Amino acid sequence: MKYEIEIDGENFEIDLTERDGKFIYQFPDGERGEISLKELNKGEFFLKRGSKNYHFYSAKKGNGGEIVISHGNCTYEIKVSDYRSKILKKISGVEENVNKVLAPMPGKIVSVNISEGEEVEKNSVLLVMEAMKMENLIKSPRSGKIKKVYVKGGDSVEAKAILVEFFEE
Amino acid sequence: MKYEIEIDGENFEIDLTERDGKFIYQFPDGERGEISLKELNKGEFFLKRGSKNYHFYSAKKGNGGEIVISHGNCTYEIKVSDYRSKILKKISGVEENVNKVLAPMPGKIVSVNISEGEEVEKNSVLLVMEAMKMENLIKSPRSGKIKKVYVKGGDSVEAKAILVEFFEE
Amino acid sequence: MFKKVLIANRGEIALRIMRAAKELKIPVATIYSDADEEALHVILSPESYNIGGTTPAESYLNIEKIIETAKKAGADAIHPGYGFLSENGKFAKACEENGITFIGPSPESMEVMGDKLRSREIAKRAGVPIIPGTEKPISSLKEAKEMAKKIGYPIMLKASAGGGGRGMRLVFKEEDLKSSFESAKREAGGAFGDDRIYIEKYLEEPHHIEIQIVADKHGNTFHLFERECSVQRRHQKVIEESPSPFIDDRLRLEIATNGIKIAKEVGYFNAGTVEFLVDKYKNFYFLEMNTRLQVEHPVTELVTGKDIVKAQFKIAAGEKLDWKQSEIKQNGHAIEARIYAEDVLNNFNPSPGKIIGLINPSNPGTRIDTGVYQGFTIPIYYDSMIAKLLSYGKTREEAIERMLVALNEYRLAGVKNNIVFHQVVINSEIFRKGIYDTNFLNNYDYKSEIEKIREKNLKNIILSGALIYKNMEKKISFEEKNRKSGSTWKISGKIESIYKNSFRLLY
Amino acid sequence: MFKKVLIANRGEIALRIMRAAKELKIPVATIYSDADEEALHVILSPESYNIGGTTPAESYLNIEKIIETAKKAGADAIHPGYGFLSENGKFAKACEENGITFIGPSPESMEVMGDKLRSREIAKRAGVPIIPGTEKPISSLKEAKEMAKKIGYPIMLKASAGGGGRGMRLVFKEEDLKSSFESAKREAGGAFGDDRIYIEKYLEEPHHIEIQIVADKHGNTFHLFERECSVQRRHQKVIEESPSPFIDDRLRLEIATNGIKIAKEVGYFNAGTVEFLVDKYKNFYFLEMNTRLQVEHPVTELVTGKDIVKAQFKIAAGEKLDWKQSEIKQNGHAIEARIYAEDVLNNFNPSPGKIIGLINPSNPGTRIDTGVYQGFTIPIYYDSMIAKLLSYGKTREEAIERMLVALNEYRLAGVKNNIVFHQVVINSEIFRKGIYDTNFLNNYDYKSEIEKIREKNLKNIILSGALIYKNMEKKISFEEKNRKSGSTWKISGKIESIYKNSFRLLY
Repeated sequence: MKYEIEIDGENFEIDLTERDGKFIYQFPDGERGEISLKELNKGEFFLKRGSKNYHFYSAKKGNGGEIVISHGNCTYEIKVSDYRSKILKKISGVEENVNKVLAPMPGKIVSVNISEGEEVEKNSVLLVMEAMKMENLIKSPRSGKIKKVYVKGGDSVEAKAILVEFFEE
Repeated sequence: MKYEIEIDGENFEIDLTERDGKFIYQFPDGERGEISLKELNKGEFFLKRGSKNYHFYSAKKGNGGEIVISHGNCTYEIKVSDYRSKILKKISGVEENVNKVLAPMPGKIVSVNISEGEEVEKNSVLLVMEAMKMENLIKSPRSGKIKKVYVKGGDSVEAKAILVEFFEE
Repeated sequence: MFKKVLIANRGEIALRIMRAAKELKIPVATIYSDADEEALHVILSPESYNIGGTTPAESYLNIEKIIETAKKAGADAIHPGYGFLSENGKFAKACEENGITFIGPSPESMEVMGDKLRSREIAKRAGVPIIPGTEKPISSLKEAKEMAKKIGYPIMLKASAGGGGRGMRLVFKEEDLKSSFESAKREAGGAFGDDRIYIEKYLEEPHHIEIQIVADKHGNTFHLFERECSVQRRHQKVIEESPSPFIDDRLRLEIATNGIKIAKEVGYFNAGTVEFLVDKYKNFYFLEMNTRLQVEHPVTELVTGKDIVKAQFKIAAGEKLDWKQSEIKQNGHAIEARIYAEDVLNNFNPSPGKIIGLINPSNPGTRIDTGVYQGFTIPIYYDSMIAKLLSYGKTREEAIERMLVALNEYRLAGVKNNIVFHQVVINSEIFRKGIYDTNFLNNYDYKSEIEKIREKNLKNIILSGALIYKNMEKKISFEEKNRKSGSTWKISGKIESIYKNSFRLLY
Repeated sequence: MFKKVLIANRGEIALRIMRAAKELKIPVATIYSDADEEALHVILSPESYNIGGTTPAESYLNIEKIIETAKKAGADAIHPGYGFLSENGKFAKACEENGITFIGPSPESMEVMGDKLRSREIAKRAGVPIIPGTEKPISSLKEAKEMAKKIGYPIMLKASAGGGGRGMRLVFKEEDLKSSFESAKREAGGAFGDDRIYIEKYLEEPHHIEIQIVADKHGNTFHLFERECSVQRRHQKVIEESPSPFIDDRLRLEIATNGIKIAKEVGYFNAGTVEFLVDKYKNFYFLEMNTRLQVEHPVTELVTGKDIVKAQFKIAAGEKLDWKQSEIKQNGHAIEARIYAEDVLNNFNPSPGKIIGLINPSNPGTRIDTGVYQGFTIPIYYDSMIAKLLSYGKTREEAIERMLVALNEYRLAGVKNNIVFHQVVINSEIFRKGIYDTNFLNNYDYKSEIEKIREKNLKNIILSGALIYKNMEKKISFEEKNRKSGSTWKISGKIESIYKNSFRLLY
């Protein structure tokens, strides 16, 4: 079966078939081989690709069927599109947040530099957040008019919390 | 509520009551105090008894409602008797194995030194087991007549597997 | 020795101190905020007390609460670690007033050296060279402008009470002075409750080299040689080593001797660190003295074999150190990599969260001082440094190879972290050759090196992702076949259940 | 150096070798049996090959399969570790015949020294004292009786091909000779495929002291001083240290020099260990030479700073060691505690099983070489030693305190283990004073010391048990309230579900 895989926003393809309890993979460049995956502990995996070994961790992220893989101490965000996962996505009804600015990490709002109705430039500073003793500037991902500001100075927010919403373009 | 606790075969008593989300304990010797238990990870616990801290692990053992606690790198086998756990025990129908000799560890049978119908003395060697490169003598827990031998030389057995059964006295 | 010591800190340093106390058979108690109820320094502590709160101000900076807790615990000594109250003269005095030994220097030397401007006076008196800069805090932007013009750009803005890079800004030109001055003040105020800022000349290709001092109350002042701390990001040290590959034995001894001069000038006792900047011409200048245990002290412990924390306890108890300066040697080479929960590719933004996978390296010649465990959720309120990985070797090369092997085997999943960053930086030609200065990371393109590694992993990531989803599919089919009461389930509950029970994924 | 090395071993030693190879930038491949598919040495290895089987004979002793795998992997060198094929001359020859470098000594010196009787001849020739005993293997019980009578009880029965305590029996009186002789033969046959047994005089209050030898192919033979290995249970070492607290510098040097004599007599190259017994009168006798890496080699690495495994690679590659004997020093003190999965209170019976909780200690001055991880199921087929914990200090006392702190913080749950045993033994007066010999554990009542610790824990165990059950109750009530379809569930399934999902207990 063919899988379309989105890794950190880029798309890749892979063919994976099960044969006698083993998996055979084939990449578009023709490379193929045998592969197996074991779950050593909850979320801890051991991938064997031919004679090569890879040890990694994986966790679910959000509700949209996305996962995060931590491999060699690098982190990758992954979505897979195939028949099943398309259904999954439909069911879970993920909403794309193109008009929203989300908190990149949990932390505390130090100051809000914009107000509702204001026109802002791309990369202008919308807010200042503090997390783990460091100040972090939250910059605007685009130019546009602010529809709603969800936070005020002193608020604590979780990662992915909505901070600011733009009017649709 | 009073609990009867059997630790490695010995019985103890403890009174435990919940009050405002906290637990108060009282030992028969009068010692009482506040206590809390957190599960940090599956089977990993953090016990706070007043200002004192204890970190330990616990796991289910067998099917009879017994647990094993690993605390300070000592291992304890525990049964608790109270209203609930008595029901539990009844439901699960644990059988006491007074007439049976069980494998103390997983391993391989090297030799069987007795046969069915034989009379043996207490402490005489019934079998020799090998586990992790060491020979281990399985001695008779009592004198009596052998009813059945469940294993033969070369067999691999799991921990707690029945090795030998005696006729009832 | 002491009846009991209260450790007024958290994380890896609380554990480091706890272990030293245990070795000395001193009973230990720790404190924790509401955010740290399940922290490693609590779990591994025999005794601990909740001091409430979440932010540092509410908890680990709360002098009253901590003194009260020490009394309740029956502690006759407090070890402040580093950060938090470790350089707070008021706290040291409060300890004294309550009959509790503060494991540190006298409140007087702490206050003098804790003030950057007064400490410059001390250095002048001791005949130690200092960096051109303001003699007192700058009160206005106007004054800052004038001063900067006088000593010439680039200049450094620094928090008078500061440390650890907070409230610090490098300014190259006058246009940037206003915003830097304001944000430095704000950050300093937030971090230290003291927003005074001063200005310093910024040196050419400077090296940050510091001398470890250990001095007892009987007038014995020792140096444990230097640490090279020039690998910095956001003005914070990330990699330290000893010996410094930049200086030779003559200069090493000269700087060390100047470090001792400063310590003696203030009658210093306790462990302390005299920091110097050394420019490309090997001129050295006194920068500041940290009157406390330093994050990077293990580097020195590895090369000298001296246990600095145990020495602190002995000094505080009034013992005489039976050391001889001539017997203290730099034996071999040690490197420290600070492990931060942060997003290296995104401006080193902190990345708190739950640690879902952890294997601490345990290779020959390595040491790890860590404050976290698998399953722990790193709180948002405190520093993003969660561990320190150290390597030791007979030679610098051996220490480097051991560090790279250890980093390679380190597993820390669930939060973004800088392990791969360390792999890239330590393996870089500049680091291997030991020819870096404090500008190293501003110029070195670690990002594209990290991208190369990510690129190399790509096929495995694709395969991993596909296999995990394949597994997911199977479980869904299985669930569908086996659940007859499917219609009574809510769809979202179903997905949740598939994730939780079948995929065995954690969040 | 080599193109690729195949590591023909498992567990902690496979990892130790892997790390040395990684430091030297030699690509690594490992092998694994069917029972080791999820072993740590596989997971952390970049490349690995299944050689099938479960028992050692089917897997790690399978010469043909291993040579074939090395060829498949493109390896031009094999490191055998210790145990398994490390002292098998046939294997070394098979490597040679297939153009693969065996990382060890020449097959000839291996065979000579591997045979206890021939190695005694070598010692005689070199002028090194040997223990009175049989010159050749004993063929019958009758012969054993006569010989034993001649040299006088107590005597030791030893496997000719043996090591690690297997096939070894101490016999105090003639009545016990028969059963000991037979079981020693059986155990030797099973473990080594060679059931020849010989007899030796048993010495008074003997110390097991061994000299670490490292020799290159250019005639340079070095000693790395001694290790004291007299703390033994079931004739197996459990605690080792260096320097020995029993001998003085003069004797130390004399024994070391005799070790070098033996190594030179057989033209030995590679790392190797010459074992001596030293009696209460400080007479020393050559015991045997182990022509391989030793389990306890890290003790020596910590005090000398030499990396013995990296030296093995260099020697095998034909490099000349640039060491000087005069520069090799014993610096500080190191102790090793072997961690076994075993039931200390029940005759040290092995205790394989699943590790449900694990925190490896990572204290200053400690090193842990481990072969397991949390979630791993220790197989029944191999040695019960799963890790080695080492401590290092400037003094013996510091090393002891650090070891005790590390043991205290070690967490290893799910299998019975000997950590508490180490805590008791290392904290004993006899060990602290360093006045033990190989009889130590036969006389020391560690059981009642362990019982005292268990007793002290008792109230916490009672509380823990009660709270876990309390939690269990709550969950049952919860489940009962929430399950309307309860009647369709089988009772056993219900209990299972409560355990699995609510109590979150593992097995």
